[in-house]
Amino acid sequence: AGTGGTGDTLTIAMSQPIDSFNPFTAQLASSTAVLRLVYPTLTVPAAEDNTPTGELAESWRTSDDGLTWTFTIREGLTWSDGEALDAEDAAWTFTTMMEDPGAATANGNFVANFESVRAPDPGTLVIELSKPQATMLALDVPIVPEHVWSEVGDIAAFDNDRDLPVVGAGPFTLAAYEPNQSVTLDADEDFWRGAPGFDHLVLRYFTDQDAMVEALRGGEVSFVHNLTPAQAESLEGEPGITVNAADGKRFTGFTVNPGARTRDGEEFGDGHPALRDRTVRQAVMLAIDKEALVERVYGGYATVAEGYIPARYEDYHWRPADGERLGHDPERAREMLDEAGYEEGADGVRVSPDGDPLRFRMAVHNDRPDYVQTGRSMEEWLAEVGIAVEGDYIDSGQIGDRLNAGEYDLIFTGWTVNPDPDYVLGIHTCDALPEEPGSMRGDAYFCDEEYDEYYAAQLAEYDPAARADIVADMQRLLYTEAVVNVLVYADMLEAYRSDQISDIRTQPARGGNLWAQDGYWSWWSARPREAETEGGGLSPAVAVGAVAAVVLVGGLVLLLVLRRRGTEDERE
Amino acid sequence: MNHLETRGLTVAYRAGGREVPAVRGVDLAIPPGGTLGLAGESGCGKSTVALAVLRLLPATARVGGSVLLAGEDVLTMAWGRLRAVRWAGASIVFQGAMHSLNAVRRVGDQIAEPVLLHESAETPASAARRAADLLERVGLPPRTAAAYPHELSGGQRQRVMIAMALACGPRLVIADEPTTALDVMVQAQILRLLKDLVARNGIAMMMISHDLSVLADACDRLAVMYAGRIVEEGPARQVFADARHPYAAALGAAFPVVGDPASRYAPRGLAGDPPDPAGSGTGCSFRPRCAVAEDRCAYVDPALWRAGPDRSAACVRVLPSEEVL
Amino acid sequence: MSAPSAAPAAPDRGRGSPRRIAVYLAGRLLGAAASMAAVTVTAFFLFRVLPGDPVRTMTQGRAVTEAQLDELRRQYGLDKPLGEQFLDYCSGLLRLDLGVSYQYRAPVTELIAERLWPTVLLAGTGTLLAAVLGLWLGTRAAWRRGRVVDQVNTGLALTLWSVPTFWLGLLLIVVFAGTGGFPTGGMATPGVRGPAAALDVAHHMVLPVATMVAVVYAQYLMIMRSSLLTEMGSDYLVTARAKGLRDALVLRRHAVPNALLPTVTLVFLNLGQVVAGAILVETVFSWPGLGQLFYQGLRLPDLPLVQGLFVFFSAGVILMNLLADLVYPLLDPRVRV
Amino acid sequence: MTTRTGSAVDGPAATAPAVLAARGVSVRFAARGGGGVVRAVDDVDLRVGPGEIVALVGESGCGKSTLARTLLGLERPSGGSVLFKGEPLGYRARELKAYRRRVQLVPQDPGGSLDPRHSVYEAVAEGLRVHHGTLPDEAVRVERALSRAGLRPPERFFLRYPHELSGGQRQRVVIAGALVLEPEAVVADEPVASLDASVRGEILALLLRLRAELGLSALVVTHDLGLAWNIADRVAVMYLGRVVEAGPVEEVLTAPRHPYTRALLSVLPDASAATPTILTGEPPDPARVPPGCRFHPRCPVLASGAAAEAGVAHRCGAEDPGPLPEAPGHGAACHYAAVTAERPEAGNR
Amino acid sequence: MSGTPARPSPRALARQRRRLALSGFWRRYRRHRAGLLGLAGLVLFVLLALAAPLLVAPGDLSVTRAPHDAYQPPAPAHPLGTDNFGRSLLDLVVWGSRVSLTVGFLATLVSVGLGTLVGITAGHYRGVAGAVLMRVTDWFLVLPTLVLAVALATVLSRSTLTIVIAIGITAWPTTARLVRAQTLAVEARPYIERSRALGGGHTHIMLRHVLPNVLPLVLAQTTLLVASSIIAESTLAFLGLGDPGTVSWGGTLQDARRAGAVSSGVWWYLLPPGAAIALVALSFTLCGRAVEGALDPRSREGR
Ligand SMILES: Nc1ncnc2c1ncn2[C@@H]1O[C@H](COP(=O)(O)OP(=O)(O)OP(=O)(O)O)[C@@H](O)[C@H]1O
Ligand SMILES: Nc1ncnc2c1ncn2[C@@H]1O[C@H](COP(=O)(O)OP(=O)(O)OP(=O)(O)O)[C@@H](O)[C@H]1O
Ligand SMILES: [Mg+2]
Ligand SMILES: [Mg+2]
Ligand code: NI
Repeated sequence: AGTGGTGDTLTIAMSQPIDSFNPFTAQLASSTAVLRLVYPTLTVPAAEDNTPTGELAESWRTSDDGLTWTFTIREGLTWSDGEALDAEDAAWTFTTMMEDPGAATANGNFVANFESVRAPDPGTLVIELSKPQATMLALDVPIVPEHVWSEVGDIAAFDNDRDLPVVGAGPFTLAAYEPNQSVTLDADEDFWRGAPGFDHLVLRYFTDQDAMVEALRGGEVSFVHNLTPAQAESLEGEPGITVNAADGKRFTGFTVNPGARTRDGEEFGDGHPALRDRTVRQAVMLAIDKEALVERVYGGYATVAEGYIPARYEDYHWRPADGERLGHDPERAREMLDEAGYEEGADGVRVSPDGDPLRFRMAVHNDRPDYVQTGRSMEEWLAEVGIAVEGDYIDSGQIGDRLNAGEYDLIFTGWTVNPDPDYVLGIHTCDALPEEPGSMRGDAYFCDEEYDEYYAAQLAEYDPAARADIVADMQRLLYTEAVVNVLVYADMLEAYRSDQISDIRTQPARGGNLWAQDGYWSWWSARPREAETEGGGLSPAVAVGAVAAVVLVGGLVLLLVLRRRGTEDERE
Repeated sequence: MNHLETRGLTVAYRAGGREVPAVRGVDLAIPPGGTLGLAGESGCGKSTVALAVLRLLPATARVGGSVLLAGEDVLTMAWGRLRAVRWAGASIVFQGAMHSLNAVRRVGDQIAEPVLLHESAETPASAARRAADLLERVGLPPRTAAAYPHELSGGQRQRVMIAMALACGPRLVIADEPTTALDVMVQAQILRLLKDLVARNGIAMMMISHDLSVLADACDRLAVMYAGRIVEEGPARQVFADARHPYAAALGAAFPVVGDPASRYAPRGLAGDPPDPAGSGTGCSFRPRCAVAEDRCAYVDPALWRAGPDRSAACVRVLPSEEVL
Repeated sequence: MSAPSAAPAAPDRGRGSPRRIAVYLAGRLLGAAASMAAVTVTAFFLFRVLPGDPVRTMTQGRAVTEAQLDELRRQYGLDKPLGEQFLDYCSGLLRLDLGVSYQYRAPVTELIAERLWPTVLLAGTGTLLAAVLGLWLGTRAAWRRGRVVDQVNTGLALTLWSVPTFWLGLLLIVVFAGTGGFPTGGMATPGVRGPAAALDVAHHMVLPVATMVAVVYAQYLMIMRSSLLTEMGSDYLVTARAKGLRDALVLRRHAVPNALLPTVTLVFLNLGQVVAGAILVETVFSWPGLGQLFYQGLRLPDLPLVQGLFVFFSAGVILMNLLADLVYPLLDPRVRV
Repeated sequence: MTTRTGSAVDGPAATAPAVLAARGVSVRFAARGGGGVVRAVDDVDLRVGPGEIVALVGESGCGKSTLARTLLGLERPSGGSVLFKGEPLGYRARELKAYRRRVQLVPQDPGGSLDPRHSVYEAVAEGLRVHHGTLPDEAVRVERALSRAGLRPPERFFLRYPHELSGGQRQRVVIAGALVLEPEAVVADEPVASLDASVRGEILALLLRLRAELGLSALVVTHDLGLAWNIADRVAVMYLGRVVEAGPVEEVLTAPRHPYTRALLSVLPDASAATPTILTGEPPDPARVPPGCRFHPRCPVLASGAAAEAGVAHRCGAEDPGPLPEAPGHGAACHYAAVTAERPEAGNR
Repeated sequence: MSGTPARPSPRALARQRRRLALSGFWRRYRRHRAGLLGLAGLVLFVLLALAAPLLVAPGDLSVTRAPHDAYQPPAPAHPLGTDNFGRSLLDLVVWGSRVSLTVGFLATLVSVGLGTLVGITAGHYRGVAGAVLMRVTDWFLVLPTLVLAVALATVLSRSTLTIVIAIGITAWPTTARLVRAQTLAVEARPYIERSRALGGGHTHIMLRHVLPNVLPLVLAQTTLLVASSIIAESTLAFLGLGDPGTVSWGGTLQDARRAGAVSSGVWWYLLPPGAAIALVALSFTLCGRAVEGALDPRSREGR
């Protein structure tokens, strides 16, 4: 064993704790990232371009109606304890999720449409669907060993961190766990795709962002993620450190309350009536300077967002044509509003033809600095076109409350988009409207028949190119309606010690990220760089000894000095 | 040789940037076995004199003159020698026994402490035995040694203080208002005890009080202080019964004799305020309150003059007028 | 007539009768129990008024179905009426069950137990060092009141006292961590075992403990200083000096024991608060203790976790108060029962 | 023998109704530290006639202050009643307030009895403001009270604070504060105990003068027999919550009947005293009142065998001589004194 | 006997007395050198806060049209450097003093007011009422301050007022305790009994005697509390419970930390707000101690 990134051990920093190693229940991204290294999935998005490639499944077939999927399972795989890994395990895993609500906690949405899952023979897995599901090749469901997990009584209460090493079948095995401190993984030399480059992988949990970066500088860890723009910039020039600014998987934006209503059309909430007017919504978008956001808020580490799907997913990404673009143009925004009859009042705030002043309440998550800063910028920009916006910087719980109650005008939002965009598209269908006020699946009360038709079409379309066209149309619709507005795709900022790591693979190859990949590529591919010199830096023991000695000597000297002075002083 | 002799003792406190003269030239002498009472109203400098004897004054005090303990000058003594003289040469019984005893240590330990400190031959066990002996001598059962001060009554605490003062067999004991806070009956007990101990052991004693009648009862000689000075000194009975200085006389008359028709419905006191220690002015410091002041009192600041056999007083009236000018 | 032979009331040697001790103890325990009950009620209702749907927050930003949410609600008992929830909570508390954390999906009691030791280690070491340092420096400052030692001491202490804890921690990281050879966070280097592990932990503790001590010791210093200054004018010290004791002895044997009384109770009272105060230090230094847990709980917010920790921290303070009540009579004979 | 000089009121006011009286007053406290009761005052009868000065003497802790406080309604008696001009004292807030306009307290410690944050003017005017609000002639009244109390010229003291005054001056301010309401009686608790010997006489003379000028009745609490001799008409000696001897000053102090009074007189540090009778032991504890005569454990008469000679020794330990009734003459609650009363005064003095 | 013609009215007397007391207080205060230093710092910061609108142009704090480039180290145009928007840190610190001082003062006002009221009442009424009040205080005292403040700040909606309430509510029991102890000490003094014997009722005693005598303590406590309230404000902001919509020192620190300034070499983002907090807190603490010292009867001249 070793510390830092020396030799055969790779230490990486994580900024989240582990909630559980139970793949059925683990929710936090850090846990998922670890579990991806430990448990296999049926398919995995390729490192190069996110296209689904086989993992457990070597190949797959779909029935014509798209409702029956047959996966052929790779042969000769074993679990880390030597037991055979076959279709039974996969079937057991899916079936458990379908039958035990506790096991559906984390990934239940993937099996929501499953009719049945069978393993007619060890090499074949058959999944029957109740309706077509586009995500069948992106089932992010770790497969667990049946022989171990069938022994577990209550899956919901099982944390999978007692019996180490954990039985898995990924490139690494979970070897040790110090709660709230570190996770140690050992490489599986016999991993079917080839042994990982490092023998050990240690994930250390840091609560403080700055401490984490300092740890990278000091060589305590070899990789950090979740950097701030300032940190990325300052690390950029440092020797031996490589900064990886990956294209974001996430969009940041806000939605406008177009009038909250239920699926049955019952209206509720107190959204500003003027926001039902598309002109106003578009004017809002015209007032915002996304380029400035990228520069000021993200320090340049972001991309201006227009389409709903991040640029990183080239297939689905969409960009408006010049004519339909709603770029930064406050002049045009003012004109549009003037034309539509929103006259400027005495206090510089426009008043709608109905007599409502354009004063909007904007709900912003207070725990996200970029949201807060964006919000404050928007307040100022919108004021310039005569729209008063009052930012409510509140915590996510309250944001949820306001959203559910429909008591907001603008509300911030952001989603991490999976390689398959189905989910994020689905939340804007009319189906996503609440059954009754107070509970909400999406983040906007958007409902458009045309959109819903597109949605159904793309779900049934198994041809990627054709599907991408439909998705583009959906995005155009969202863009012009300006109810769901995206602002930027923030880069994912990571840095690693290139003097310790060589050959690390991003996903996708261009503009890709290392942390939280959909797969295990980065850590599996990382190879130690042959170090020129070992050591350097004091070992902790020596350091402590030295400090103790210094303190001791200093204290003694001080004591003697004071003593001497003391006896002199005693002569009152 | 006198056990204690002060020559021109002066003490000034620095307070608020000013110097406040608290003691202004005090000469005292106590022969072996002698008892001297020091009287005077509150703030006239009695305690300051007592503290000066063992050089216990706070750092803000400036001391002048000399204090001879068995011929040795305390004020110029080496630090180590001074510590040796303290308690072994002269000990003090302080006014408030509750506060003069350490509240968190057992009484016996506190009595034994100076014994262990000053007598290298003593072991903790023998010192504890001695503490028990001492307690018996002051009329307390030896088991009192295990008590904490707060468990004892005022009179008992004062006895503990006395036992402690006797611990190292000093030649001089200074009792600074040993009975002020005590009840009449307990006061009588303590005074009796002190008188007995002094007489039996041949110790010299200086007793301080503002109650002239108490001192007259307990001491051979009396010195009356006023505003930092001794204004009258002489044999106790004489000073009490027939004071030559008007202040001493007033002090004596303040305590009526029960049964004496002269004082029935006729309390006697002294008009005016106690002197301000800082403001001096010229002339006799008692003049503002003196009922028999004369013109010359305004400019003559009288020293102690002979006022009869073996006594002296600091009042111009004790001298024939021509001698003054 | 006979010599005055006083018959002092038998000096109450120390403790007093077992019955009175029992009554005293029972009184204190009852008081502590009452406080605990009050804290329990507060904790429950305070956190129930938190805005937001906990289940929503838990699953924020992830793909979930309504059924999944309902399942979560059921799991956490959030579907029951408030009264029933309160009863559940109270009965749980009696069984030392503080509920299940939303984000860790583990019993809060277990999480606390897991994190207790690091916090105790950190806060304990910090308090101990701060107390020793503060008391020692406070004694010096008081003894040399107004001199350079005093002025430097008090000045430094007050300055450090005025500095926000987390800010100081961050500064220490900037200055000493990484380049300075001290770890920036965490409690141990993974993989270090055996005797080296203790040293390793000590190495990790240097900066957090330094931060803690720097901010806290001033309080002890000031208390000790003023407490000693009040004692300074006391007559019993004059007595001690009159006995011929060296000044150092007067200080050590007489002044300090008396001045220590209020200080020691204060140390105890503070100890309760210090554990909660570790939140900042633990957050800055990634120390895997209760404070950090609390911080994590807050960010979600993880209701059962925050609530459980609130109860736990309060219980800590109550316990320390109780200890202070029990220790004081041992130290000060004047208040012995 | 009875030479009364300077008394403004003729005759010992025995026949007139008492201004202030205690009838069978008992005050009990819960003992500190739990368990038992402290019988601080135990069945006491006492009266102060118009224009009369009564001294209440006794050693520390015998209940003098408690009795004084009870007379002012600051403490509620657990038995008996306080009478003002023959009327029992009511304890409702309004009744007490009205009562306290007419009877005033001069507290023990003049330093502590003045609020350090109130100027002399405010301290004196406080009573007026409590009872009458701010009167237009407040300043005049304050001035008058101050000059009566001997602080002249009064304006010079208006703005002074207690810490700027000498002890004697403070005591005068307190007295002025009581006088400003023109009370009918004052209760002075140790009015000179904390004062310098030289100032003491002046304050006592002031009390006498006020009695002469205003016809005040006064109860003076003290442990100092000399004070009683100095100013009082009658004296009551208290021991352990009881009045054990009472009567005209001349009689009680020159011919004491109770052995306790005798002992007290004998220990006066009076140069001419014969062998003092020093009572042994500590002051008695009101939480543990001995049975029989409460003085018997310390009684020198019993110890010397004189009581046995008189044949009352057995009664001393067993039979409570009972409270001294409220009577104008000289009485003592002592079995021995009762037996020997007829005989000529023996021994002492 | 009352012949003096020009007699000052009681009101004039009271005024005169107050002036005298104040000048006396100031004389004693002046003797504490550290206290003068603290006072100077305090005055400086208060003036700064008051003058902030004059010193900082409204546009200077704009996030969209900030006057400078982002993350500039100190330079003449921006003596303390700039933040990520390009706003001058000096402007932020100057402007932030408004919120920080307001929170400090208001929170102190809340806690001192509440604490004094409860303390005096609990100390004066010995019966059941006092006991109950004291129980409540004790119970509040038991709650870990920081945790309670955090919980309150979480529960209440996020705003400056919330912070004021959270700090105020957690700090009052200490004051109440202190005031009660002092009240008990004052009530034991003979002048209270004298006042009762003069016929003074509860209100009279509490207002005329107890309150004036506990006020000095309250004053000293106030200054000390302001210091801790300001620190508490920054702590809450650090824990992410501040109001991100306003510029305060704690908020700026939190922004700096969120931006990763510590590890990015942007020390000027972190240093000024923290130093400002420390300086103000120190100023108040020094003042508080000097006030304490000046009010300490032992340091009074005269008898
Ligand atoms: N430490 C001090 N600093 C300044 N002045 C002091 C100090 N100690 C005493 N004094 C002053 O010195 C004078 C004499 O004080 P001292 O204690 O000797 O008087 P005393 O005669 O013992 O009075 P008492 O009878 O009240 O004990 C007083 O005016 C007092 O105020
Ligand atoms: N509030 C109280 N609770 C319990 N005991 C009390 C209380 N007040 C007084 N006592 C007790 O009652 C007894 C009489 O007290 P009191 O103050 O009346 O005595 P005193 O004669 O005035 O004494 P002194 O001369 O010392 O002033 C004492 O033993 C005292 O301890
Ligand atoms: Mg003295
Ligand atoms: Mg009394
Ligand atoms: Ni290894």
